[in-house]
Amino acid sequence: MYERYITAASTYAHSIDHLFLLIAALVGFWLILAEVVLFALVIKYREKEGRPTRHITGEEKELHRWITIPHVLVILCDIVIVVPAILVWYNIKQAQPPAEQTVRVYAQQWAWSFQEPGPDGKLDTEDDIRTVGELHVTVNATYHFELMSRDVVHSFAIPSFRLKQDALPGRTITGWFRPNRVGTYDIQCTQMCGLGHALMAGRVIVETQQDHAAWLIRNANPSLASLPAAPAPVPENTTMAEARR
Amino acid sequence: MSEQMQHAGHEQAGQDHAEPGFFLKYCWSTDHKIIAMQYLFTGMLMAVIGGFLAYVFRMQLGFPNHSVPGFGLVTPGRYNAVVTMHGTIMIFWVAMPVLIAAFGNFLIPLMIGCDDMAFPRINRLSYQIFLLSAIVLLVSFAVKGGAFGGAWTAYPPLSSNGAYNLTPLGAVLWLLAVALEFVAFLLGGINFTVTVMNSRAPGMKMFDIPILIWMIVLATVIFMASAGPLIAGAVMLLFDQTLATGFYDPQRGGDPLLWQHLFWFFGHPEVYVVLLPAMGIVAEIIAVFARKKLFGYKSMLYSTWGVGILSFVVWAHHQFVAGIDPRMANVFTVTTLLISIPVAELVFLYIATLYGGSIRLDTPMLWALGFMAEFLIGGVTGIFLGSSGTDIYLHDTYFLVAHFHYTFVPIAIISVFAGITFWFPKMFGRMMNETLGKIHFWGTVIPFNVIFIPLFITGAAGDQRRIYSYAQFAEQSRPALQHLRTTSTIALLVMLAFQLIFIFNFFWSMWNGKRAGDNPWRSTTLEWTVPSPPPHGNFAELPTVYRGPYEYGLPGRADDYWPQNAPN
Amino acid sequence: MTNESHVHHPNYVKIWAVLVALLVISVAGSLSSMRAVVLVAAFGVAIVKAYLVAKNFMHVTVEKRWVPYLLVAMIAFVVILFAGVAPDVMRHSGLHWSNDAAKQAVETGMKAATKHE
Amino acid sequence: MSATAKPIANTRSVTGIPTARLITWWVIASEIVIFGGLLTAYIMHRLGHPEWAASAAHTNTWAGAINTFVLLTSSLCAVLAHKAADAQDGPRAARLLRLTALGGVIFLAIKGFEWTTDIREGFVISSGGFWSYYYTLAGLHGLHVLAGAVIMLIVAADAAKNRELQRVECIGLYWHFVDIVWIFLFPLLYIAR
Repeated sequence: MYERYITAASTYAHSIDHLFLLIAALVGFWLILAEVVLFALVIKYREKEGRPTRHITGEEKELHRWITIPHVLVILCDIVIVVPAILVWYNIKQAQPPAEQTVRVYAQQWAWSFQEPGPDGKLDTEDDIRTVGELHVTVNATYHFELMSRDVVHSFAIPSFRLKQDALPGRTITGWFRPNRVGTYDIQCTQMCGLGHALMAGRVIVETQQDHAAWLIRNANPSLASLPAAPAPVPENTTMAEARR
Repeated sequence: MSEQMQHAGHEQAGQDHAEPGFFLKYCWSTDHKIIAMQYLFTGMLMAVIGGFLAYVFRMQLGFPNHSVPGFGLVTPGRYNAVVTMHGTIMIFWVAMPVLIAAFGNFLIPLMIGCDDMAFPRINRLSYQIFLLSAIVLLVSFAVKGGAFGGAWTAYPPLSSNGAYNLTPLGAVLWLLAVALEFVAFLLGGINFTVTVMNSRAPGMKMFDIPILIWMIVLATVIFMASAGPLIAGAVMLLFDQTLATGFYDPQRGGDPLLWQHLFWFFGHPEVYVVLLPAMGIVAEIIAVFARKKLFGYKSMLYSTWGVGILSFVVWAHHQFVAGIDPRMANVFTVTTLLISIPVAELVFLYIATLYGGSIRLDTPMLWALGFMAEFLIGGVTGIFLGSSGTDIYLHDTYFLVAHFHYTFVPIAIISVFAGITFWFPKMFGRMMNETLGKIHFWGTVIPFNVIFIPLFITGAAGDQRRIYSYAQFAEQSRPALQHLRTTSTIALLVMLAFQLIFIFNFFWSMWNGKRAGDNPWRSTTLEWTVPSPPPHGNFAELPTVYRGPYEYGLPGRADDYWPQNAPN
Repeated sequence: MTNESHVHHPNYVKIWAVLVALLVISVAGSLSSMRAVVLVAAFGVAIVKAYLVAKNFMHVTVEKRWVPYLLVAMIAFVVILFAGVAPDVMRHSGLHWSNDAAKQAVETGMKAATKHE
Repeated sequence: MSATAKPIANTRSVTGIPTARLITWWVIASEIVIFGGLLTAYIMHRLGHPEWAASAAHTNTWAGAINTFVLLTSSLCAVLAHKAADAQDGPRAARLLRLTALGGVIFLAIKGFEWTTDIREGFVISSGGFWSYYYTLAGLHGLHVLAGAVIMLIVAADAAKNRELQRVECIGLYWHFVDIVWIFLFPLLYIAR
């Protein structure tokens, strides 16, 4: 149901969607029940000539049962929700599967820049590829990202991956994702970061292994480039405007 | 602030017995009813401004990049300022003053049977500081750089550094206004608490206090206990802005997360600060119009206490993905879902009160029932966001926006209309027009749902909040989503248009409504035993209380209600 | 307003003398080179002093029971705040995050301090 | 200033505590969370940043100790004023309150001397994390001392004419609270290193 509205392109997207549906079913049941009872009581007990109201304190045992029983059921539902909620959280934010690739994500007013390992597969070597606004990843590979901010609080969100993590200045926060569908997806900033907040868009491009390898070769080192017009690696602190030039 | 408090307590308490002039009577009065009106009208004026801001940004979202009639083109900077101010105004300058200060001031002395607040001049000072805070906030629209646009949460370093937010003056004024507003409500709230604790009519024991008064007092106590750390945090933020300290600057030994914690340690209890008075208003109204004793008054009270205490241990659910340690999120998920236990109890008790009643659907009752029906939606959608797993995706999307509007609109709009239509006869001595009232009710509640149900969908589809245009985001600029946004905007226009009916009804009825008499709703509580509007000093003879506040439909009595002050 | 005294007035000068003696202890303790002695003399004594002032000068113990409960509840809220915030702010690293800026500040600060000595 | 001009609400006492003292307790409760929030922030940073000890070593422990003594002594005067007020001796209570206020003034004078020295040595509020908290905490506390002293003088003026003697105890309660805050600030800012 959820996928009608937004693609699911990472391995944990479905676990979040399923949790959403579970909660929707449980709270939907209670919501409808409560609304039905509310409206039914309003209709049933509309003012009628000659019908006196009942004097009830609410402390009568046989009546208070009608509060206590649903209340216990609500608590049961709470437990049914909280356990999977924590499990989903645990699998996404706490347990991290071993990384096949690591990328670095820098947030700044108002652009995303990325540092990806070149063909050697290692970060902080000469052939690292630095890009602005575009993150290229391989499908079906587990990625770790190291998230940093250069100025204010930003939030790194890829809706199709169901991924969201704030970037705080001064901190490095690590997370992971494993894309499982080829395509191009939005990267949003979801934390108010100033004037250009709405312009702080990026794209994540999920490619097949071959495409990604070709992209790596094209961009890793200008001298190895097969195309003469391949863009030079973007220095770390280039702004979006400069990078586009 | 304690200085002002003690100082005010020291001035002469004498009341002029000669007829005072307009200024002294309406602007410098210590009468709790006048101060209540000052809060009410200031709050309503701020609501008009907040509503206009909502109109501006919804127009931009519904019809992107068209000039908004009455405002002009919405640039990104203006958009940020408008959403920031909408949030700040609606919570701090509409919900708080109207729900707590206006209803609290008007009703506390009347409902507990005394002549005024325990400290009338502190009360006056509270309003004056509040008015000053509102003026400071509005002035910030006019300063160089414009009003603050860093969201009502004001996360540093964006809020602390003018080079980042580009509104160096606006940010300082915003913070000053909020701080002043807190001082005003601390003064007023402590006064409320002391009055209810110490000045009740003889015979009014703990469980004879109307539930609304309980809830207002609990709300002010929660406010007082939670606002302290944020006041300290605001001083630190102010120094970061003006004295170049580095409390929240990571480059200089500070920590931006500290502000987030201090803010939400206040921010979450704040939800209950405004929720409790709203629920109290609704409880009073359903008891009167269902002619029923509240179902389980004591359970209601204990649940309210439970909500109040639990509200202090859930705050970090606003920060699940904000960079807190992920293990802490589990603790806060559990506490968050715990809060559903007392809240569910409260809702069940409210619904159960209708059972066996004799329900009259006058306008106040419609609003009260509307509150219950709509607030349920707001309550259950909170579960999606309180569960850490789904919050990863839904955090800061329009799903969240729709959720909290389904709580805050019932709180700050629907229950306020319920309260105004219910106590209008007591405030002004005349009845409001029922037909216009019902038209206004349906014209508000139906569009309200049409505004926010589409936003649940756009949020689930990934619309993040505080974005002036989705043009940069391929997934979000699909026409299907834009249709939903436009629908929402049109519904807002309809809803705003229907508010004109209320404004007309309000002022027309003030002078031309049917005369109300002392007790038009045949209610039991003490405020209905005095003339409408109540004279200075309220009670000709101070009442004595003989029983609890909700004695309706007692078998064997001629009347179906038994006032609290009737000896037999 | 009742002018009847609700408290019995003890010998306040004696209590003041005890407080001053405690102050001398905490200052003397601060001259010690042992960290534990300094901290106990400082904070242990501070708690005792605060208790003496609250009990004897503010008469908290003879006030209605709920007053001390109220004050303790406020302190409890502050403790809750501390417990909720400390894992993020007091510590500089945790599960999948690290406060690099703070770590660096500590490192350079400590280096400068040792150089200074 | 006759008692009848007060609203009846002010003269009732359902809890058994007079309204004036009741509101004082609530004010103190609200101050606990304000100072508590600031102290929480400071303590957390202080424990996380051992390098702040170097800055803390610059503070003048003796000035802090003398100030503690001054506040303790002024607290003694305040409570003796309360005793005098209970004995219906307004003029004596007023004298003692003025002495208490004098203690507050001496406290602020020493504080002023101390801050002047700090600033001369180049340690201002923006000189680093420790100094920011040092000035903010002591400044907020100093503001309370100033406010307390001003109110104290106003209460004393009334008490001298045997009026509103119940206020003597209330301002005393507030003053003792300010004293307790300083009792904790002293080791936190001056001793711990």
